[in-house]
Amino acid sequence: MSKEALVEVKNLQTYFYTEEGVVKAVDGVDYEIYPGETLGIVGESGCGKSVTSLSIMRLVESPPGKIEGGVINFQGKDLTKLSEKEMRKIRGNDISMIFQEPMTSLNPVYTVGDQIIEAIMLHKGVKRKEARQQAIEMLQKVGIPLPEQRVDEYPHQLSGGMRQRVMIAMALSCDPQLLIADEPTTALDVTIQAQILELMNSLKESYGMAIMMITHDLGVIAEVSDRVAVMYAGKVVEYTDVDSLFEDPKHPYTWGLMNSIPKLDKDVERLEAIPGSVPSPLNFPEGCKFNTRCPLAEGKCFTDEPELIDAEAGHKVRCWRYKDLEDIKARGERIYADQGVKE
Amino acid sequence: MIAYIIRRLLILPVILFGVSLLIFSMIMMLGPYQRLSTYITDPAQLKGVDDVELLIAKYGLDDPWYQQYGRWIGGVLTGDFGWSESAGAPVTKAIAERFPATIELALLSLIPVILGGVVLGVISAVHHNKIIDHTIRIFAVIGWSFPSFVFGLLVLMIFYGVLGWLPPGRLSNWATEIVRSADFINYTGLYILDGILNLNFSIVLDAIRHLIAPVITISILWWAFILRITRSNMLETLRKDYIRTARAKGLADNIVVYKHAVRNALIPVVTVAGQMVLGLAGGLVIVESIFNIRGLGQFMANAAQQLDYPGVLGGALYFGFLLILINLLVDVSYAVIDPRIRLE
Amino acid sequence: MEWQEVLKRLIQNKISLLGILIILFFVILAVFAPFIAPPRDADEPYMIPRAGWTIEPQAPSNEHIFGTTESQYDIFYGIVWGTRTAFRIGLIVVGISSSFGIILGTIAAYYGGWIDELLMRITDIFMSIPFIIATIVLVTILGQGITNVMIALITFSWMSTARLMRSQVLSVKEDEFVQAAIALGANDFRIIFRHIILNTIFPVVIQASMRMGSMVITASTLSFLGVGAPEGYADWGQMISFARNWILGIEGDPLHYWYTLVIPGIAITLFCLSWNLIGDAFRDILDPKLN
Amino acid sequence: MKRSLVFLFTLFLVISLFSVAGAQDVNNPDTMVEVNMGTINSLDPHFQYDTASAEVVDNVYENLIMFDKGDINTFLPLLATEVPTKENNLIRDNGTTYEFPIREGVTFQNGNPLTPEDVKYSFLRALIQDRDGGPVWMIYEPLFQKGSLGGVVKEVLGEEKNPKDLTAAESEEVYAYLEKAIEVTDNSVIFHLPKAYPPFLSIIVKGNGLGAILDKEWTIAQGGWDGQADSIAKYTNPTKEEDPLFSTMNGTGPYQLVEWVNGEEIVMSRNDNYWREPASIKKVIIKLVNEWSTRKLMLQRGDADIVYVDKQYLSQVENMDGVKVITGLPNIYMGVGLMNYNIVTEGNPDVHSGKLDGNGIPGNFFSDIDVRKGFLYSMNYDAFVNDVLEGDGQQGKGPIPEPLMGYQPDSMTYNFDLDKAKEHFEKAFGGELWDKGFELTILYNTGNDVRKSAADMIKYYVEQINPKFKINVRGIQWASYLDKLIAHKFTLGFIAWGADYADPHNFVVPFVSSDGTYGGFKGEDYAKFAQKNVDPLIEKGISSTDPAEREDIYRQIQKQAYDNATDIYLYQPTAQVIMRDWVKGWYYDPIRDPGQYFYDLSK
Repeated sequence: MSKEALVEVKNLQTYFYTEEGVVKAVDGVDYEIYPGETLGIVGESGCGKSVTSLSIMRLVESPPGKIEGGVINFQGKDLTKLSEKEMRKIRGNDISMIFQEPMTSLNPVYTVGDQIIEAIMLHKGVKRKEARQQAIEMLQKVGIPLPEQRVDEYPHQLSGGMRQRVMIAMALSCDPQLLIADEPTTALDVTIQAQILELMNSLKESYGMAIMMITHDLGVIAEVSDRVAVMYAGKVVEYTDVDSLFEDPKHPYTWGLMNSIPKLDKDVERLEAIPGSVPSPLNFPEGCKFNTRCPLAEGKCFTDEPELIDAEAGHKVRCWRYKDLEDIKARGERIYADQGVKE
Repeated sequence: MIAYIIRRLLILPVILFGVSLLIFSMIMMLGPYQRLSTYITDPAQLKGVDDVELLIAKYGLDDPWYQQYGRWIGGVLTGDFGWSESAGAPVTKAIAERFPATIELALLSLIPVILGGVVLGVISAVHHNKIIDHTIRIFAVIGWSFPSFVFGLLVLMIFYGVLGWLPPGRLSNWATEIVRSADFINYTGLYILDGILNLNFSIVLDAIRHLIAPVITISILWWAFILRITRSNMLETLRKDYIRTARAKGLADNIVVYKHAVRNALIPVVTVAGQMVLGLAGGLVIVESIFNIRGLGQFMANAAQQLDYPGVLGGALYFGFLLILINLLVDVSYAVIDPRIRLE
Repeated sequence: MEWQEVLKRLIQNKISLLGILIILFFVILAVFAPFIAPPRDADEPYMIPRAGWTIEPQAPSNEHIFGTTESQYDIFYGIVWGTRTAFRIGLIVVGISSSFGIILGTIAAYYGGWIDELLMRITDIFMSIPFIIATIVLVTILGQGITNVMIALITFSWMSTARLMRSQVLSVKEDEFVQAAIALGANDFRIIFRHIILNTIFPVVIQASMRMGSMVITASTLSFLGVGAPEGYADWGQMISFARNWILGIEGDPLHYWYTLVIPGIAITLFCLSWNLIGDAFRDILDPKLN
Repeated sequence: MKRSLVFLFTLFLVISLFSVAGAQDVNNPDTMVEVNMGTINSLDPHFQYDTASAEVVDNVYENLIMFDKGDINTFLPLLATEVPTKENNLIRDNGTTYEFPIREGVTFQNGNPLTPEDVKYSFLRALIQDRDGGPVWMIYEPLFQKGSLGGVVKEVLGEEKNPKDLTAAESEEVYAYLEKAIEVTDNSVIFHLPKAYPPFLSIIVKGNGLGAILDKEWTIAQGGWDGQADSIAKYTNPTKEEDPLFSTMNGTGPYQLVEWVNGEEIVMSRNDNYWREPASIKKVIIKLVNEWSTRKLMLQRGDADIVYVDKQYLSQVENMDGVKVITGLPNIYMGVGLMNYNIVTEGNPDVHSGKLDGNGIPGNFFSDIDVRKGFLYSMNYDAFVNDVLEGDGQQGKGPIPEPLMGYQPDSMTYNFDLDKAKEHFEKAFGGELWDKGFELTILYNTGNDVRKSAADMIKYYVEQINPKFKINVRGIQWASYLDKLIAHKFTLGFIAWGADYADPHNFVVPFVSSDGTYGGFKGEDYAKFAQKNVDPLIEKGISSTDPAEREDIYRQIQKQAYDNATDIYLYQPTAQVIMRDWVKGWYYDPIRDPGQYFYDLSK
């Protein structure tokens, strides 16, 4: 794709300075988001995917957090350089965000209306009365029944799904170019998840905005994203479009992730999973950060950190041995131990 | 909510009954001779007594306790709280006379407590672990550790003894003259208020001048208490998702803090108000005796020391009643700021 | 969090370290009192010896480094032995009333139902009388003396712990491990002790350390109002009450008798401060909200 | 927020500075402000029995006669036109009849004229009301040789009966008996005494509320005694709240009550149609402030004209400019260490083992004269007077204080002498006490520093005499102290007696008579001794009308007390008065002290 990127993140580094030491939550992340597309960011919890998004919003708690380096280009501005004041103009206006916990993401002591109106009045500088009208329309758009009535209700009077819709309504109320959705469906039960994703897709179409979809759930990725960045231990380990990722994962980690979810379309007799767990950010290993869990790790992997390289056109991977992985896949072998038999 | 309030109101008499029984039974631990001391306050007064037993009979001091209690409670039910020997007046009158002084003091004390407590609490939470936070907290702990009688005496020593600024009592002589004079109408008994209502501002200033020291002395304890709670709740609230949401909306920090955070943080603070009122009551005893303010605290302390049980009981019931009432108010205001409660 | 961890943090935290040091100082004072300030009458060391019969306080001098109060009670002696009094009151009162509160609170919460209702109403009743007033009445009835003061303080100070404990237990009660224990049919006492109290004790400890100070203050307040320790008993509050009539000094020198107020005042304030500093730090360390 | 707080603060302080300046110059010459301690008990002259109340009564109500500016040996007429004497034959029938011609043209503050009937009514009302613990016993003795209405009832009905239970008929009998004593002729009132009673005039003199004259009509209107014979039961021995005159006044005096805020202040204004020259001070305010520092500052800033100052704080007011400090005023008052000859030992921790075994004392510890003398010699009288009383007082010479009849500056007293004390302790209980030693507890009522100092002294010195002697000093609440006294459980206790009227009789009876207010608590052995050696003397002393003879009798009583070491006559304090130097016309009246008679004062 050769369009002009909407957001361009280059070598982003966000560190947390804690009593125990420096946590490099995000350590040199690069990716772009193009207008109207959906970029999926996937990874286990603690891999730094939420922090990247917060970095874009400049909402990283500081102290202890701090953006140590890198560039975030948005409409020709480097967000990392903007003043807090300029940044506020962008938040909720050009870039807005919805969070994982619809239960706690709304202020319990104000009506949902108030909370949407607040944003509209702030960014569109319209009268309260008109803002209220728009709020009601938004609620309408996100499919909340009887919006005129709901607008005056308090969050605790709404169901989880409803609240997430309210969050979306709030986020879109100033029709932003980028919507960052941080695990928007995780806390919801499956049927609602589908609805919300459905809703987001349709809204994306009608608003022509870009979405940055952060999730640990490949299913979600498959459903909504155009391109995907897989993150591990604060770094992007694989970065490509959604099809080639699922067709031909090039990083052992991605491979592991995929095999750890049972696929319902074809029946597999074995289910594989990645052994061990994400190393503590305080003591990442030398060399490739995945080497503690990677069955292919050897020599070099333990000494030198691999670069994010183009394995194919538009398919980047950060691994010394992705070629060997190709062969293994070709041979139809497995690299991970059994996780149990499934009939 | 309503049901809850009603339940509280139903409990009220039970509690008050319990309170009176508790105090009464304590005082009944004493023999009649000892309780006679309420009426003979000095050995010289034995002069005219040629038969102690007569005196005891006269006040029914050797009747069985339930009879004496019955007499008292019977009176209460007919609105007669008995005669307070320590005040030399009917209990109801004694309390009525002293109530304004105390309420004026208590209400004024709330100002520094709220300002000092809530505001500083918020500030120190917002600047969590910065210098200002630490300074505020150090002062809070010191304030919390300062016995009010030590602090009060220090204030008296410096601001009255050395500087002559903040005198004890409620008013200066010349002001008392005016207040007692016919053309000054005592609407409320709160001198500041009455002064304003009578458009006599020299009275207002004088009253304020006399109130500064006691007010500071009382609040030194409680602003620290409130600050503690405000701060920790504020810290908790500031970590809430909806605060992040508000930021993500692009709201300015002070709006985020003062609109979205404070209101949530204050909910738990409100609930301790009742506890604080009790504490204030205690503080009043000391402060009123140090600064020579003729109020309820002083009255109850005297009554207690003179074993004047109608006095103590009356006072205690009064406080108990007030307390429960205030707790009700607290619950209501609680509901007002927290829709989750209101709409249940 | 483990005890060792907590203690480690207490030492690391500058503020609580300060508190601990002050307390250590007082402990030393208390322990070595007989050597620091040898009593004149070994049978009743707590009675401050009188350095003469005049009423007017004497300024600090070589034989009375802190001076003497009204009626010639040696301030230095009073401070030193008063430390013991303070510790006695603090530890005993807080100890007993807290354990009492823990037991009641736990029972109320664990058994619930009418037991809970009853206990809580009783708590309400005790709580509806202003603390200081209640204690004044009781001490006046029992008569002066530290023991009676302590009895009075205990009688009217267990409620807050009881309430705190109750809420704590109620929250833990539903936890899986407790439910499991109940399911396994462990006996109530064992459950309450092993599984509940041990898991809810920290907030109570914080509260207790905070109350050390306030109890000592209340005791002194009683002495100050003249119903606490008997005249001449080594008690800080009483020494301050001795100062009461002298704080305005003499003609032309308002601070003439400063030492009668300032010295005991510092002692008692420091004592309470140290406990609160520790309690404060304690709370920060253990308060999950703040970590 | 914080800044605004600070600002508010400074603002207040500035304001206060101003108003201090403002407050200073306000103290007008027409008003007299006195600041006292304690509380006013009652405004009913026949009910009140404490100095604070007496002062108010003394300025509003008036008696038949008064002292000449505090000279307790010269009387002047007041509501009577003449002071009864043998010479003017108004005292007749060798001292059993007193006649008082009543002044005409005197009106009460409500306008009613004063009549002899009012006088009679007033005394009868006092006699009938006779509340327990009240002052009325003082006139029962001269008028009926009894101690109270109860005594009269017994006399009349021949049986014990609580006056409150009298039937109408009985009431009339008793009333008739009372009424006989007071007779009204057209313009004078005559008292009939069963036998001569020299102190009679000193009892009903101004300064003693029980002799105050009420307005009959007004008192009845207030709901006081209705003047009927059959209603004694209804009106006798009221509680404070039942007493209709508790908080309202109407006298013939120079001042009238304006407002009484109990426990805080009482305001009186000048009675402009007073039968004498109206007073020069228009308004009198008596404030009651227990906190010394407050009283002190009111004096300092001239807010107060006369202030009560405890001895120990004199040093703080000396050389305060604009302030007059008058000390060394003889106070007719005696502070005494009472020794209980027969201590009730059952359930009495203060006697410890309760036996003569070195771990306690036997009940009859103090009936051994050598024990008593031992204690008397162990008291450091000089140190007590010089240090504790700061020199304002003298060692007591016996039950009778200066300047009453029977007091001699040179009479024998015990002095501080540990060797003599040792001698006597060695002799006590045949030497057994010395070998075994003893332990006892001396109580004092908490808050009374002077008494504590006395007890501490005894402990300090007695324990030096013999290591086996152990004394504990314990303070107890007044309530328990009273209990101990009444239950005969006290061991050695310090108490005091202030004059009700200026006559030695008022001191010897309470201290040394077998059934005196304090004598009565000293136990069997003492009673026996007193009945034999003291009571007869007292009897003679009170029935003789010859001053010389009385003088001699009272000296004998003093000597009895000395020889038998009956009590520790510790100290007779001197009074002091502190006032702004612009107060004029002040003089000392030992009976009224510490109260003031504002009629004679000016600014």
